[in-house]
Amino acid sequence: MELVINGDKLEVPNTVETVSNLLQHFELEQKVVIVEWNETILEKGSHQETRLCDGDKVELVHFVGGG
Amino acid sequence: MELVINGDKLEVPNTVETVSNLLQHFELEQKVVIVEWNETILEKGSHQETRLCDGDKVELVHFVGGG
Amino acid sequence: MELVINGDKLEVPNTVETVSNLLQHFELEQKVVIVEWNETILEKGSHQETRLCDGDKVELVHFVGGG
Amino acid sequence: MELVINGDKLEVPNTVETVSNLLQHFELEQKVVIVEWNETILEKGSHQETRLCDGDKVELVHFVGGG
Amino acid sequence: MLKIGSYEFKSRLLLGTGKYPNFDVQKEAVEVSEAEILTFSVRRMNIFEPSQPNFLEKLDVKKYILLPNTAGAKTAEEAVRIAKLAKASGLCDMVKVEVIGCQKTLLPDPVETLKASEELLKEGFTVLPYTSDDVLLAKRLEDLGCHAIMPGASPIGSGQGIVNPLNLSFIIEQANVPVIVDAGVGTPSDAAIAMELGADGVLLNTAVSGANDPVKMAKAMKLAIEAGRLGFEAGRIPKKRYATASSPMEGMSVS
Amino acid sequence: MLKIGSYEFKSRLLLGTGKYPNFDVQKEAVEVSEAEILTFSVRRMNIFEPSQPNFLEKLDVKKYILLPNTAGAKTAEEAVRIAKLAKASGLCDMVKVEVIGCQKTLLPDPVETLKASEELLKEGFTVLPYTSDDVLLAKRLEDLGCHAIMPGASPIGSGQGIVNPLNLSFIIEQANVPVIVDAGVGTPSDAAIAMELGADGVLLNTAVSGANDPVKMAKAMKLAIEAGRLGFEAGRIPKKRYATASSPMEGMSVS
Amino acid sequence: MLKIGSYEFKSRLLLGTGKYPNFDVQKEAVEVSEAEILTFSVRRMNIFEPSQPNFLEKLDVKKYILLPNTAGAKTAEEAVRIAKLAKASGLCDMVKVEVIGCQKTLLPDPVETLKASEELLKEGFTVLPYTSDDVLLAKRLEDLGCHAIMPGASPIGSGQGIVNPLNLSFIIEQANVPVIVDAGVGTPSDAAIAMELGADGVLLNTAVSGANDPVKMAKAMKLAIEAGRLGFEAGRIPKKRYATASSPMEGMSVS
Amino acid sequence: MLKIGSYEFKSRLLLGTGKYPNFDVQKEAVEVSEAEILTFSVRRMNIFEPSQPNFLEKLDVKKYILLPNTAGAKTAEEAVRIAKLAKASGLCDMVKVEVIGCQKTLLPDPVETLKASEELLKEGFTVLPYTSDDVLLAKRLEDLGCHAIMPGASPIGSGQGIVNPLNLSFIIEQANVPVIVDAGVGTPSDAAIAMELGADGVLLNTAVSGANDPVKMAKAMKLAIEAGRLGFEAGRIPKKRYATASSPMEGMSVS
Repeated sequence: MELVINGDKLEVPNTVETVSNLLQHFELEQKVVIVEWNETILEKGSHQETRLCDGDKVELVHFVGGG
Repeated sequence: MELVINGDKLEVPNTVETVSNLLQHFELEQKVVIVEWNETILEKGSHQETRLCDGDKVELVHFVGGG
Repeated sequence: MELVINGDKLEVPNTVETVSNLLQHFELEQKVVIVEWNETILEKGSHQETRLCDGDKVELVHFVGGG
Repeated sequence: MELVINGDKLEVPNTVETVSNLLQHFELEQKVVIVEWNETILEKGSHQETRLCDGDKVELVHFVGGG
Repeated sequence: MLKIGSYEFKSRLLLGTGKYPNFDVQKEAVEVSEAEILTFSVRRMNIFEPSQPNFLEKLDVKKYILLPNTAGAKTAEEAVRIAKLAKASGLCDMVKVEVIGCQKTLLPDPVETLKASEELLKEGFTVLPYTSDDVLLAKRLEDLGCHAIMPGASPIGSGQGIVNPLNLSFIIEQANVPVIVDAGVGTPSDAAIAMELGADGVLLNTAVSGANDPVKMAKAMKLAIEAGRLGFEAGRIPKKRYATASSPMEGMSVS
Repeated sequence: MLKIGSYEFKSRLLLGTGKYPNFDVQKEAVEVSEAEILTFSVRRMNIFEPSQPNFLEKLDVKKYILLPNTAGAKTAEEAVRIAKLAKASGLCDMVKVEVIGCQKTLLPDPVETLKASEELLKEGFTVLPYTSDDVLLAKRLEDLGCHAIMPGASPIGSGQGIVNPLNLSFIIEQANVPVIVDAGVGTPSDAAIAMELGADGVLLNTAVSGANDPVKMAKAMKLAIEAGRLGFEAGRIPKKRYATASSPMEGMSVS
Repeated sequence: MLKIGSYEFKSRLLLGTGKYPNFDVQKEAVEVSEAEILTFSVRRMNIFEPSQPNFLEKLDVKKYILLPNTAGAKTAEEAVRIAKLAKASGLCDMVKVEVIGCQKTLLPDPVETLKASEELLKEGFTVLPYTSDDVLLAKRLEDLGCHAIMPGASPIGSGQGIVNPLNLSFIIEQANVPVIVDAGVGTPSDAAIAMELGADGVLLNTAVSGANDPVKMAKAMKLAIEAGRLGFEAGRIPKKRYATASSPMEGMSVS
Repeated sequence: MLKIGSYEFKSRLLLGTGKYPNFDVQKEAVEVSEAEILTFSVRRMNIFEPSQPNFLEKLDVKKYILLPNTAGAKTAEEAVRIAKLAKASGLCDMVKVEVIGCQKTLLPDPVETLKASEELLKEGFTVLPYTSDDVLLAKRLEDLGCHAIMPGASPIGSGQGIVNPLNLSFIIEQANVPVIVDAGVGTPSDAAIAMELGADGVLLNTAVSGANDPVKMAKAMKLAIEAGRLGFEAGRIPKKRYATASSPMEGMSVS
């Protein structure tokens, strides 16, 4: 399945069916990461149930140093 | 006829039929004076033709020192 | 005996024979007090042996608040 | 004859007998120039009569731009 | 030349007409200042004293451009009405937009100032808004199409001078229309500093009308603004922490 | 009128003659400045280039009062010698006492300055010492009989302007002879500030000679000093924390 | 106690987390500063380096209140999105609204800042807008319901300190919510001045992270902010033009 | 560590003892300040009220170094006498040379200050002269052998703070002995600025004793001086005209 992640097209294995799977896939499940899925910002709770489809737009953002 | 001039009720003689008459009545015809008649700002040219009715609201304003 | 103390003429009893006596007389022996005797500044040690004569000029000064 | 002019030893022809001659020699007679001769500052008037001897120290100074 | 909208001016001093000790002093101060733009306010007449003198009557109006302000307005709506009243006099089409948001500091309200300026530009006025020294607000006023930007140097009549030269210089740098420093000037040097920052002009009133000798101060301000402008054009020396000799440094010989 | 010793001047600008790009620019700058007093330094001639031009020759010396400085002196003795050399030219009897104590800041040495001034006063010179803004030092120089006091605004040629207006105003308050602010001026507004403090004059050099356009800056300085003086005489408005309306505060009626 | 919305803080220093030489120095600086509020930015992850360390992981997040900023936003819409992303982390509900209108000065856009603040207040955020020192703009932000106002002292990272103490004091006087001076602080004395003006807190980043010794500067800022606050509460002596003796003035007798 | 002559101090705050509301407040302020050096004046006793309390008696004198001043002296001779009287108490061998030349500004007389310092150094005192910020005068005092230089920030008790940071920094740069900024400090930030300039200490009195809450202000001054010193050691960021982002500048993607 192909997703657009942070602006880049990326092929992910079919085992990646949900946002949770996606975070596991990138080994981000332990990190503070915020997910925007097709322009909808997801609460942590909904990662599990959010199913990904081919062509979905996903933004993965986090906190960085800033003033 | 009674007019409201600059917020005050004022009785003016019946000879005062137009805005021009009003300015003459107050000896203002030689002065720089701007007339607002019932919330309509009048160009100089229309003073003559603007007929006053009982209860009309008239504002007579001018330039004063300011910064 | 008459002394000039801090600019004022003062009569002191004849029992006042030394600078030490003078300090005792004014109950200053426990205080931080510096003595200038006839324009000579006295070390603490010499209060005892410094004998006063009629007309001697004595300045008694101390520390006060200052910046 | 050898003179020390502005710190440098200089040979001048024997025709140079006075300070005036010296200024002529260097074509300075039309200039604003001040002469110090053996540590004595000379008034303009005395240039003529001041005779130079071998080894004399002469300073020739003038006005330059300054603030 | 100072160009505002379709107007051109030799003088870079804009003079207010408020609070002079009397008309004769004011008349002389105005003349001495060589100002070409005079500000006025618009107020109700006292119709029962028509003989009451008015400064405007003392002036050869043809010699000056009148710049009415909207002082007294607390909202864009009030400001627009005052501007229209002024224009109806047939004497002017310029307006100083002044919408005050605080009676203690007499500082302008940014939102109402933007609104009033936009409306008056639509109506075809030549619009000079009095604004704070907020740099982005000045940008937005320029983007609306304002014909000049008039940031305050410090509160009106306070005489505190140029409190924030940094913001003024940012506004001047970014501007493509004239920047006229308005309000707060107290001394000739204040006016000169504004001009040295690159301002295109200075608008002042109390500094002259409130001086012990308004006529002399009017002259002083005229000269200071010329001096500041020339200084800006002449290009100042850089500031250095240490000294640089103006006289040749090699010492005199000690014989 | 500025009176120094037996001299009287219409201009309150004293101009230095160092470091101009060329003699023509300098000549024009001097004329435009309308300065009546010009400072010079005294140095050894280069006797091997008599044809070497000298600015003095370009000037109608009768039109100006020459104020030689003792720059280069590190001691009173050196300063006195330089002053005497200058006087021997027969062109001047005024001297700017300048005894530098630090080559980095070019700030004056108080003790040597006092000594040199005292000696030169004995010798009958008209003495104008360049001094720091030490208030009591200025007092002592005046008590010696100096004909004017010239406190620095900031280091020579630094263009930092008036670093300590407080001390300058104390010196001006206490002085019974002219106080001429010397050194550090960078901009017209700096010069105006000095005059607004009540100074009797300003001496500057680098601010003009080092400007991108020295002639234009000379004009600017002339105007700024006049503006500052007029402003001082006119009496500025008091500084206030809050605003004071210049326009009548009663708002327009909202119909 | 500093109260912002429903939060209470002992410390009045808000510390940014950008641009430290390394995480260890940063961690120590944060601890030494005793700050309770830390600002962060929100950015895309680099998903190909999950192992890439992140400062947040080094912190005991329970000990701090996170204040994400909306840096990077040029419009209210972008700012609102960034704020919502930050909140979706479940770690914070406070936001520093930062909508930059100029990339050179990094000064905030007043109109977009008002819009973003209004929207985020509707969404239930605790809103702290970074704003200019425009007094009426601060008033409008407070009237919207902002939980604190954060006027800049000078441009972000410029280290110019408190350029306009007058406007800051006006903002502080009028405010009924905390005023936190944000941006431009360079030195401990800058921070102390802000607090002496009556500010409720200071937000700074570069002054610490960019110092030669960030840990030492963090300590210095902590102390300076406490000192400034105490000084404000203690009530300073009035400024006087002349001196007032601290020692008894009657001189010693000259024998 | 602050080293003056043979003494070493942890605290960089020197506190005056004049004009406190009462001894209890003073005692607490002194303790809170953690000052190790206290200044005093020397005056005639009132021998007819021996019971009259004296602050010194309230102190554990062993815990403090006493620094008597020569306030009241108008000449070197008077200053030397006062210093000798103080030393004869057996409590101290340090002295603050203070020879006032003007009763209005309480500024020091440079010539008498030099003379008194020279004489007292001969007599074996540890000499700390109160001086103006004249850079070369400070140099001469150091060359005499003074153990510290104490330039004023502004007139005694005026609370005007650091009027001339430039001269102070020149004095600090050139000095090989401690420089203690004395007089004029009004606020904690004033004290911090002095320390950030690189001063070795600050001497103040009225700023604390004249505050509404002297104890709180004493604490504030202690913290401010520590903050300023740390800031000086930590190395401030450079001042920049424009901004430098503390947050990463690449914006968020606008989806």
